[in-house]
Amino acid sequence: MLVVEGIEKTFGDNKVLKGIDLTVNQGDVVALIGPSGTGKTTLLRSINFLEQADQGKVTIDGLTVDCQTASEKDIIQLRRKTAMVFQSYNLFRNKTILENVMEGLVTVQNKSKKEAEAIAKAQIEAVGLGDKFDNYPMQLSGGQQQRIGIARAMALEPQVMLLDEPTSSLDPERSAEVLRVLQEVAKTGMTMVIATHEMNFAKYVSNHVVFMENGHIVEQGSPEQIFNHPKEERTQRFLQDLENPFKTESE
Amino acid sequence: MLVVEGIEKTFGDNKVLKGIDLTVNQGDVVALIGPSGTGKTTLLRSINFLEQADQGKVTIDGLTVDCQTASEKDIIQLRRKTAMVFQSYNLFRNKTILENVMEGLVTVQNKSKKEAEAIAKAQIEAVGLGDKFDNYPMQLSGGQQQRIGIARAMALEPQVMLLDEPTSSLDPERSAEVLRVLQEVAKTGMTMVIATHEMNFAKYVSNHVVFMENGHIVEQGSPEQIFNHPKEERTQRFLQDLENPFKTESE
Amino acid sequence: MNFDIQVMIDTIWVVMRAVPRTFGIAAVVLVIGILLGAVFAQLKMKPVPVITPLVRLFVSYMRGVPLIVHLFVMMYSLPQASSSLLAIFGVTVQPHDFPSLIIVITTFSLLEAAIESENIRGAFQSIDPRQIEAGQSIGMTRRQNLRRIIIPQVLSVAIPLFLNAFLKNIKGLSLAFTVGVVDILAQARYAAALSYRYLESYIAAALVYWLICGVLQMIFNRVELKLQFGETRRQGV
Amino acid sequence: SGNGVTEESSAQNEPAAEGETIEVTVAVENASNPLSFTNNDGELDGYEVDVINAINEVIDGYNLTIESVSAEATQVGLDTGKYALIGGGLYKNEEREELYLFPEEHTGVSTIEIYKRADDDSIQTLDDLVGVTVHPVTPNGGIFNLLTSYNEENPDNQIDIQLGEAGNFAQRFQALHDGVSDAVVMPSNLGADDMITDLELNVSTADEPVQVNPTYFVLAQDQEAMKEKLDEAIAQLKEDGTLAELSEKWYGENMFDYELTE
Amino acid sequence: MDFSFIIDILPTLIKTLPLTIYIMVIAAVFGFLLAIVVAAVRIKQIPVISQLFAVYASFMRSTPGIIHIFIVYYGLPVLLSGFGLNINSISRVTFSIVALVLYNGAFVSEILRPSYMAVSREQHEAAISVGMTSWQKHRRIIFPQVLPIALPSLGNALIDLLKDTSLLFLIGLVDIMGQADIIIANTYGVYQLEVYIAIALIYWALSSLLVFGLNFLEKRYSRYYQR
Ligand SMILES: Nc1ncnc2c1ncn2[C@@H]1O[C@H](COP(=O)(O)OP(=O)(O)OP(=O)(O)O)[C@@H](O)[C@H]1O
Ligand SMILES: Nc1ncnc2c1ncn2[C@@H]1O[C@H](COP(=O)(O)OP(=O)(O)OP(=O)(O)O)[C@@H](O)[C@H]1O
Ligand SMILES: [Mg+2]
Ligand SMILES: [Mg+2]
Repeated sequence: MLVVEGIEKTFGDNKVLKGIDLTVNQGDVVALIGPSGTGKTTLLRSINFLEQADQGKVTIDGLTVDCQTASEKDIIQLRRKTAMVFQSYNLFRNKTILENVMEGLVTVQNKSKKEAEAIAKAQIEAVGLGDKFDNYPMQLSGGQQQRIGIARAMALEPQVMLLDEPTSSLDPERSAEVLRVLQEVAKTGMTMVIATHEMNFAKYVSNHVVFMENGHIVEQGSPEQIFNHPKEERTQRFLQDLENPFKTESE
Repeated sequence: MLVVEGIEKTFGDNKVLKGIDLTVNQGDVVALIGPSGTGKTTLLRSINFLEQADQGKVTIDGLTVDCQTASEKDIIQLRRKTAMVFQSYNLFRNKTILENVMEGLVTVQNKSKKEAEAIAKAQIEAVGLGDKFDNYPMQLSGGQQQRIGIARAMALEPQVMLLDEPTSSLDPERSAEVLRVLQEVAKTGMTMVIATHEMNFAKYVSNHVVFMENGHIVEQGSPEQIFNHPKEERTQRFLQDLENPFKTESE
Repeated sequence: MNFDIQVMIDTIWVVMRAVPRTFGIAAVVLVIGILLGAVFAQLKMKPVPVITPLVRLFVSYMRGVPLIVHLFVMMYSLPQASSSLLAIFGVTVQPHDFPSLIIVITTFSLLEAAIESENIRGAFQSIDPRQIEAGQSIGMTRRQNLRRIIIPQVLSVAIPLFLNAFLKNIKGLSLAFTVGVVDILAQARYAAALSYRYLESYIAAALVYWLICGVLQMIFNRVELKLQFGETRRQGV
Repeated sequence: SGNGVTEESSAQNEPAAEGETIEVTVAVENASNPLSFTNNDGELDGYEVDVINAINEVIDGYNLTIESVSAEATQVGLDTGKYALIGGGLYKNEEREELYLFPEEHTGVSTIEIYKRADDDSIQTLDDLVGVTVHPVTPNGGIFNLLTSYNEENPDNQIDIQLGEAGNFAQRFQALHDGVSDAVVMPSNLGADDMITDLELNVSTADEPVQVNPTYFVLAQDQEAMKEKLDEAIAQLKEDGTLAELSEKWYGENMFDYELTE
Repeated sequence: MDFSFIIDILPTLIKTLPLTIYIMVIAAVFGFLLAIVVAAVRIKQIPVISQLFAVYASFMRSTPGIIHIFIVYYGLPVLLSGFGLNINSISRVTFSIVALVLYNGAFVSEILRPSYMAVSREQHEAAISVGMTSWQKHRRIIFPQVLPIALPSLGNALIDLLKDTSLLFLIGLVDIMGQADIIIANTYGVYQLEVYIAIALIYWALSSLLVFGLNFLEKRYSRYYQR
């Protein structure tokens, strides 16, 4: 279970999150959609305290951490229950692909090297990069890095997985593969929050959709509800040409 | 006119481009599609010599540069005829947004500060970030950085524009906007090569589609031809569930 | 122990007299050192046959050998060399008329260049190659790219290193005294010789050195802050 | 002020109890041949070292340990109470007397000589130095003071005092030999004569020394008790000829025979 | 010039190497540890301590080594005796090491600080997002990336330290440079050139050895860097 209560965050004089409340049940997959610069990334980062919000609290699996009183220990506890896939991948530059995925298993979860290696290799193969074990991140294409980011998070088997546009650099085939993998994992009870701008992906991966704009949650509900019968005018407008946003523009 | 002849590139023992030939007429918009790790980025980078290919030559607007004999002067000449939008944005981190866009205008094109500022502001406003002039790149969201990357390249008014997944971090609304902007620009005669995995975007933005796989061009033609009547079996498979790659997976 | 504050204060004034000179020489040395060091660093990062190995040898020699030896070598060879060089043009200069200031500046600048070449090389390793590519992609020449994009980013690492070097120079100049240039420490020693108050004189010198450093630190901090480019670096936890 | 006194040295202020020896540290310079220096066997050696050792034999109630450090360090160490006594061929003047305790008896003699080219007879006294090139002087030495006070006393007759490291002794005399400078003013007890002979230089002293100064070991101001014992010991060594003997050993002459300048 | 003299004195000079190297190694190790603490406190901007360390770093970096040696060797005992502590019996070597550690630590902290700041925020975030503790993050991810930036400058600092051991001659400890001074003094400076050539050779050899080791480390830690 993930509960987010009253999260607010301001950068300078730019209020980016204006009080976000969100409850996600175990095994739920939440898709976070909304225009660019709306605060999706900031919300994900606030959940695992990469960004310390000004107000609000986060509860994961019985552990509640308040932004204003959070101790370092609490924060690390919380982070160990989550894993994150970054919009800009953030792979460890000084580690090979294999080491990138093994890292958390060995240092954080105290798994043996051998065990970690087995898990890591399986995950990397699952995202189709079994031939790149010994490459460094700088030697991968964008989509390859993104997949390693996903593999790294998956390998940790966290309670809550936070994914920031995990398919932004992937072609449709690969995206479909990732979709399948995530669905597989969701069945095991892992909770996921996925920020994405790929509406089809959101529709099929999630069982709950949250539409954010401008630091607020505008509307939320089942994919069916949001994509087929959005209540809010803004949601309707955002999704109007979902099937093909470009069609109207072509000559 | 952009002509690419016999480009080959090997990293270590991984042959990434296996002889690419491509001719693009002035004002054409070419969409470069294909699976992740196929060499799209490497091809774009080879065209403006960010990556020095092992073999082959590039001709832009009468200037032919051979990879093996290229002088630094030739390369700079060639680069001044092109501009690039990077997959990972690559904004100048020591410059504000406004400075990022002005930079090339002032230092490379010797425009006056005033003139450069006017152009830059117009471009930034065109991508909807008129309120971020004085922010540094680190303070922007992913999609915002990507849009500044586009604005920076646009401002230079190059003969050939190379765009590497320019809408990967953009929501459908913003993507549609970018599509519109690019179509506008294409009308002025600017040539564009766009690597993208967003098939709808490719379909509507381009008048020529190139499907690459594994360092080869598998098939090329008009969007109509490639997307509706692909000849090659591989192309067909890649595009089979274009309208919705995820549908088959949903329960 | 008898410590006389008044003597110390008097000495500070005396010692202050050497500040402009010491400071000036150190600044000249730093500037030459950085410029030449940058060239060396470039040559190390982008090797050129023959020249690069020579540069490496030179840097290794300059860094490895003690300053006093360099001064000694320069003191004997520089006047000789330049007077025979000038003789070719028909100018006769007695080697011992050779200004010791030039010996000092030459020696220190060469040493500084060797040191800075390594500092600069390290700072360059902090640059994300994608930043360089961004500059190249908009058609910048190498020089434009260096000046506008790379160097500002390199500086955010290098500025504190330059300050380190500058402070070392200011103190290293006490050895310049070997060839007759009076610096802060030497001035303090003269004062001590007159007053027989060694402790007071050394403390006075320390305070003057510290003052210079304080002023410099303030300036360099300002610059360093400017070079953070809006990054909110909360890297704790 | 006495607040900087270490336990050790404050103990020394009390007269030594019967049968109890007080440990004190004496500092001498570490590279000042022939006063005190490290010899080729790596051992501390020299005139002052021998004198200290001789004193240690006869002094009552004290045991002296020698530490060799740089010239500047001896005085700083004396100031801060690390050393009870220092060497270094120091002579007496008002400023020093204010700061330190001097024993009643001197233990050495330093003659200050003007060195000039052997064939140059024009330079004999300090007055002759006006208008000629005098080799630079060390800043922490007495020569600097000597010349400075000459200039103060003779406002119309200024010696050009060059500031700068004097260079080592060989360099000074070589410069003189080569005509780079016309005169070197230097104490004679630093081995100059040996070197001039060694290098076969065209250098000799002026006919008369400029000054003949007594030199002393110097005590920290709180060492009244030790001063008494030290005075006794020095007097005894003078009496029994030990000092004269050591002078012969290191300087080849008994320098206590010189007549002191006022 | 007298080559045989150079050959003659080489063994005498080399005899001082163990002391020189001993002091240098200890001072380098403790100086480095001190530098890490100082840099860390200043990067984290821990109030009060951070300011204190800034003052420490500026004092140590701006004042000459002779002053540090005097402060530690002559000043510290006076200060501590005020608290009733007598440390005069501690060996000169220890005092020397303390002085050099304080000095070296200040410089190295100002090498580590900017090098550390140069590692991008994303790398920190990646590490903490997998749940690493601060120590794990630093040891496994951040420090290895700081090293290639800092190593060339650390090389400078290490060579400086090697040379700075000569300061110890001020309080009578004989390192290479001290031994050189002794030989020069004992020969009245007649063989200055020869002595300097000899020590130049020794110092150059030692520093080359240091640089060789550091280059090895640098290569190792910048493998990922080669694109
Ligand atoms: N470090 C920062 N300093 C100042 N402003 C920031 C900072 N980080 C984010 N912002 C601002 O906060 C807003 C929300 O950013 P966020 O990255 O959360 O958006 P997003 O919804 O993830 O957008 P995108 O879809 O483009 O990634 C943006 O307007 C951005 O400019
Ligand atoms: N510097 C490098 N060193 C080694 N291999 C590299 C390097 N850069 C790219 N590659 C390899 O070259 C291949 C092509 O990479 P490229 O970035 O061109 O792919 P792409 O088509 O752009 O993929 P994506 O859609 O994922 O961005 C990949 O397999 C990648 O691993
Ligand atoms: Mg985002
Ligand atoms: Mg790519």
